[in-house]
Amino acid sequence: MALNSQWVREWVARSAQYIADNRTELIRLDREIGDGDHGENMDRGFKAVSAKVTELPADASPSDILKTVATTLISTVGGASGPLYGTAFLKASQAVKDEDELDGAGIVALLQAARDGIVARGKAEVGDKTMVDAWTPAVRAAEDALAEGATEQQILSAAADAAKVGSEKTDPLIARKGRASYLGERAIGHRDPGSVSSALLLKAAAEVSP
Amino acid sequence: MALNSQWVREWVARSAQYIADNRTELIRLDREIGDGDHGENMDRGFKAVSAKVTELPADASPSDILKTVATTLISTVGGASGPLYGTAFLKASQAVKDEDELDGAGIVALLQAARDGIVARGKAEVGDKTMVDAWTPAVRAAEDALAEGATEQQILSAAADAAKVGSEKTDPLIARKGRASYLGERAIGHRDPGSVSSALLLKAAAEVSP
Amino acid sequence: MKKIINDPSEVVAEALEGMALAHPELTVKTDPDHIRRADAPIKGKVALVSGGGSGHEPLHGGFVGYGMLDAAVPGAVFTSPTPDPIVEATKAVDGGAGVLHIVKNYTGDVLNFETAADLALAEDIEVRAVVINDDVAVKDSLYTAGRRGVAGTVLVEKIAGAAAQRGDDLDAVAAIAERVNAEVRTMGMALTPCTVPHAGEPSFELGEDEYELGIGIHGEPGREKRAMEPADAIVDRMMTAVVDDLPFRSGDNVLLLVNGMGGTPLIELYIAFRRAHGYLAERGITVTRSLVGNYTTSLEMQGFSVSVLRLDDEFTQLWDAPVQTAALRWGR
Amino acid sequence: MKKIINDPSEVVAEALEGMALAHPELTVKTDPDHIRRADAPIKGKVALVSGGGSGHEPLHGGFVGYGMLDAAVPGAVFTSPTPDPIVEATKAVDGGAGVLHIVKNYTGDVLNFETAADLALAEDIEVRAVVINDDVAVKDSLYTAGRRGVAGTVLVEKIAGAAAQRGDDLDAVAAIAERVNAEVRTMGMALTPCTVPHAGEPSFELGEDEYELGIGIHGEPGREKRAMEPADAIVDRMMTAVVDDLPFRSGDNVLLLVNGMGGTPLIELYIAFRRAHGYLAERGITVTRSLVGNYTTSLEMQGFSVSVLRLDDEFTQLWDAPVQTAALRWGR
Ligand SMILES: Nc1ncnc2c1ncn2[C@@H]1O[C@H](COP(=O)(O)OP(=O)(O)O)[C@@H](O)[C@H]1O
Ligand SMILES: Nc1ncnc2c1ncn2[C@@H]1O[C@H](COP(=O)(O)OP(=O)(O)O)[C@@H](O)[C@H]1O
Ligand SMILES: [Mg+2]
Ligand SMILES: [Mg+2]
Ligand SMILES: [Mg+2]
Ligand SMILES: [Mg+2]
Repeated sequence: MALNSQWVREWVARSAQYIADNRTELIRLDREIGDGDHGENMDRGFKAVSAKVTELPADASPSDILKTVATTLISTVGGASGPLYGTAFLKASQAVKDEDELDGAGIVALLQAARDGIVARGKAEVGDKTMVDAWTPAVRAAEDALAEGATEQQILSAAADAAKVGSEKTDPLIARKGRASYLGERAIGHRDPGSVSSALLLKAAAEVSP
Repeated sequence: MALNSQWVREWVARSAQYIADNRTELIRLDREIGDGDHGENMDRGFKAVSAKVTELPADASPSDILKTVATTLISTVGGASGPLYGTAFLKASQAVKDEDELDGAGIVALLQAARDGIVARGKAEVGDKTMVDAWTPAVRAAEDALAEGATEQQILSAAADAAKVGSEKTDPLIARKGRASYLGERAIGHRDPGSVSSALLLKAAAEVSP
Repeated sequence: MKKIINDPSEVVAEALEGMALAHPELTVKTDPDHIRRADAPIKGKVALVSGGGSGHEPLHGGFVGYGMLDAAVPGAVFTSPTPDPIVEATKAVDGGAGVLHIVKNYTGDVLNFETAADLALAEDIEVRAVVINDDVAVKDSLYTAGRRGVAGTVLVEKIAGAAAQRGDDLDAVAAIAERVNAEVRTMGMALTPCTVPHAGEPSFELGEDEYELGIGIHGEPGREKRAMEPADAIVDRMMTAVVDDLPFRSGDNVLLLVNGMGGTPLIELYIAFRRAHGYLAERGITVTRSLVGNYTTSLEMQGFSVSVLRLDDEFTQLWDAPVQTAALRWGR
Repeated sequence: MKKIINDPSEVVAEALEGMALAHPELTVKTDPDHIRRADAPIKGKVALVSGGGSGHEPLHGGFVGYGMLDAAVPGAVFTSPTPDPIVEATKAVDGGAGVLHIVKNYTGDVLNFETAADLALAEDIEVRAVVINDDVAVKDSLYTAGRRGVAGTVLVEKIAGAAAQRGDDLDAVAAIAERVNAEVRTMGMALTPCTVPHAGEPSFELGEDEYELGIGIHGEPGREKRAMEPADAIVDRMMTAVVDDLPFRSGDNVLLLVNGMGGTPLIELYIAFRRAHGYLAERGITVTRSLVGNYTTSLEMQGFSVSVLRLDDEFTQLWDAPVQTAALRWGR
C-alpha cells in the first residue's frame, strides 16, 4: 500500500518516541567512544521536530513534512549528527518532491537520497563505524526487496532489519570518522551511537507503515 | 636528681622522635577539626630543632638549648602552633637563665614560664580546647608534686600524666580558640591536636629524666 | 553528580545570563544564543567569530572583546552550535570587511560552521574559515577525523584578533590564523573525568592511580591510560609528543601555555609549567612568552594541557598587542 | 590522592619556581620564600605585604604588581608562613613610607605576622597591620577565634593597593584597608573536600548528595552539611547570610565577587553569579562592579563563595584604577 503524508507524520512521531525512550542508552554509547551527548542532541531535535510537524497544515505533502524535519534538525540538534541527519532529510524531501503517495520505488528513492546526503556531508564509507554503517545496508536491502516485488511495508522492514544488523556490525570496528576515530583501537567493542539512532529511525518507519 | 643540659638534649631528641612517630595521627586529628597540618608542621619543626641542637657547642647551657629550640620552632613551624610553642620555649629559656642544673623548683619554673608564654600569646583559657588544656593541668600537677617533695623525675611524670588527661578531656569540648572554634558544636567528640602534641612533649621530658 | 546548577537543560542559558550581568561591555543574545562585543559591528574591521560546544569556558565567550573575538557562539555542553546562531552572530558583527570563522576541528563544528558560512554568503557576507587542529594526541591520517582543535585555539584567537584590530584585511587575518595553527602543538592529560550535566555520569573511568594521557576537551577518553607518576614525568611525555611533532628546534623562541582543564589548582599548573619550561630549555628552546591558567577547559575535569607556539617577531607583537576580554586582558 | 605534583614537600618551592619562570616581572626568592615586584622598593610609596598558607592561589602571589601588593609571602600548604620570610619581604619592599601587612584572621597568621612586625620595627621599619575577617559563616564572638579572612581579602588588596599606588600615606592606606574590610562580607560552600598534599587524605567527608555550607578556605569543615539542592537555593542561603549581616540595604551600590574554590568550572560560577545578582536586585541593591573566577581557592575543592562589598565613589575609583598582576589586570 502506497504511503502518504500520514505515514510521514506517524514516522516522525514514532521516531521521536523511540529516541526519547533510548535517550539514556544513546548517551551511554556516546560516552563510551564519543562525548556523551548523542541521546540528548537527538532527543532535543526530535522533540522540536514533533512540535513543528504538528503545526504544519493538514495538506502538507510528504516532501513538505520531510523538509520541516530537516530544517528543524539542522537548527536544533547541533554536533555532527545534526547536519548529517538534517542533510539526509533535506535530500529525502527533494527526492519525493511533488509526490502525494510513495510507492516502493518512491520509498527506495527516499532512502537512497537520505543515505547519499549523509555520505556527501560526512564523507564516511561503510566500515568507518558511523551511521553510514546502518544506512548503506538498509538502502541495499530496500533495493533488493523492491527488485523482488515486495510491498512498501516489506521494503521498509527489510531496510530496518538491515540497519539494525549493520549497526551491530560496528562493534568490532576501529572508527575512521567522528570522535571515535580519536580512540584508535580503544573503539573496538563499542557500538556506534549514530548507527543505533539510525536503526531506530528506520524501525519506526517500518512499524508505522500500514 | 637535678637535670642538666644533657637532659634538655635528650628531651629534644625524644620529642622529635615522638612527633615523627605521631605525625600521621596529629594530621588526622587536625583534619577532623582543623586544617590537617599540625603533624606536618610539628614534624618539620622538630626535625629542624634536632639538627640545630646537635650543632650547639658541648657546653651550651639548658637555657641556650631551649632558646635554640624556640627560635628554630618560630622560624620553621608556622601556623598557630609555631609561635605558641616558640614563645613557650623562649619563656622557658628565660626562666632557667644562668642555671646549669635544674632542681624541682627549676623544673616547675620552666613549665610555668612555658605555659604562661602560650597563654600570653594565644589568650586561651582552660576549657577552650587548645594546648592550654594540656599545659595548665601539667603545671598544676608539677606544682603539687614539688610541694609534696617529689623528685625531678616524679615532678615531670606528674606533669606528663596530667597533660595526657587534660588532652583527653578536650574531647567533649566546644572550642573557643583556633580553627576548631569555627565548628561550633561539630568540634565535640574530637581531641584537640595541639593538646596531644603538648602531652607528647611532656611525656618525652619525663621519660628522659634520670 | 554534584554541580552548581539548577536544571541541566538550562545550564548554558543561565550561564549566559550570568555573563551578561557580569560583563556589561558584552552584548549577550539568546534565541539564538551568542555573545558579541557591545560595539560591534566595527566598520571596516574584519570580524572574528568562533564557537563550539559549551563546557570549555572561558573559551570562547571569555575571549570576546577588543583585540580578540567579535562574537562567540556557544552550543549545548560539548555540542557544536547549530548554524542559526552562527549566521546570526556573523551578520551582527560584520563590519563590511568580512568575517573569519575560527572552528575547532570536530566533525560537528566543521559541518555546522560550513552550513552557516553558506547561509551567510547567501546574504552577501564574505566568510572565511580556519580550522584549528593543534592536538598531537590524535594521529592525523586518512583513518581519523583528523586532529582535534584544543587549547591552541586561544592563541589563534588572540593573534588573529590583534591582526584584525590593527586593520589587516580578511585574507591577511585568515593567513595569520592559519599560520598560528600551523606553528602550535598541544597535548593534554586528565586525572579525573568530567560529567556532562545532562548525561549525569562521568565521561570515562579512571582508577585511583591511573591518569589518561592524550585527552581531548570533551571528556572523551585519551590515547592511553597510564599508571600515575610524578608531574615531571608526565610533563616530559607530553612535551616530547609536542616538541617532536612540529618539530620545535634549538634556537626557536616559543610561547608556552600550560592550560588547566577546569578542576586543576593553579599551584599544580605552575609545577607543570616549571618542568615544561625546563624541558624546552634543555633543548635550546627559549620561552619568551607564557600563559598559565584555565583557558580551554573541560567542565570540572582535573588535568592540563601544554601548548607550544613557535614565535616570530610578528606573532610576538600581535600577542603583546592590547586585548580586553573577560578572560584575557592587558594593555588597556 | 592524585595531583600534578612531584614530592609533596616540594609543592610550594616548585610552584614558586614555575611562577618565577612564567612571570619575569616578579622577583621570586626562596630561602626564605617570597614574591615581590621586580621594581620594589618604590621610594616614597607605602608598600603592601600579604601572605598566608599556600593552596589559595592566585592569592597572594598572583596579586603582586603595579597597583596591588608589593610582596607576598607563601607558607606551606594551608600553613601560615613563619616570621622570617615576612620580615625579609617587608624589608625588601619598604620604600621608606612604611609597610602595610594584610593578614587574614587565623591565629597562626596573626601571631606570625605580629612577630614579624615586631622584628621589622626593631629595624626601624614602620609597619601597620590590617586583619581581614569577612567570613560570615563564622560567628564573631568571645567564644571563637573570630571571623576568618577569606575571598574579601582580594578586594582589600586591590583597593588598598590602588590607594598606595596613588600616593596615600601609611595611615590613609591602612584606613582604607580597614574600611574595605568593614564593608565586605563573604560566605562559602563546597561540593567536595580538598586534599592537602602532605596529608594525602581529603579534609572532610561529604556524601554524594550533600554539600558543606559555610566552608572556609582551608578544607576545614563548614557550618553544616546540607542535602544537595539547586544552585539558586544554595546561592539564596549564602546571600541571605551575607546581606543580613552588614546589613546591605536597598539603594546600596555593591561589588559582587563570585569566587571559585579551585575545582569549580567557570560555567557554574556564572550560574551562581546570575542568581546572586538577582537576589541583590530583588532587594534594591545594585551591582555596579563584578568579578567572577578563581581568586581565593582551596586547592582542588569544588565550590564557591560570594562576597559583597558596599561601594562608595572612592572605592569604585580605586577598584577601577590600573592594576597589573598575574591574576588581576586592567588599565595597563
Ligand atoms: N563523518 C561522519 N559521517 C557519518 N556519520 C558521522 C560522521 N561523524 C560522526 N558521525 C555520526 O555522528 C554520531 C555522533 O553524533 P553526536 O554525538 O550527536 O555528535 P558529536 O560527535 O558532534 O558529539 C556518530 O555516532 C556517528 O554515527
Ligand atoms: N589561641 C590559642 N591558644 C592556644 N593554643 C592554640 C590557640 N590557637 C590554636 N592553638 C593550638 O594550635 C593547634 C593547631 O596548630 P596547627 O595545626 O599547627 O596550626 P594551624 O591551626 O594554624 O593550622 C590547636 O590544636 C591548638 O592546640
Ligand atoms: Mg556526541
Ligand atoms: Mg592546623
Ligand atoms: Mg558533541
Ligand atoms: Mg594550618
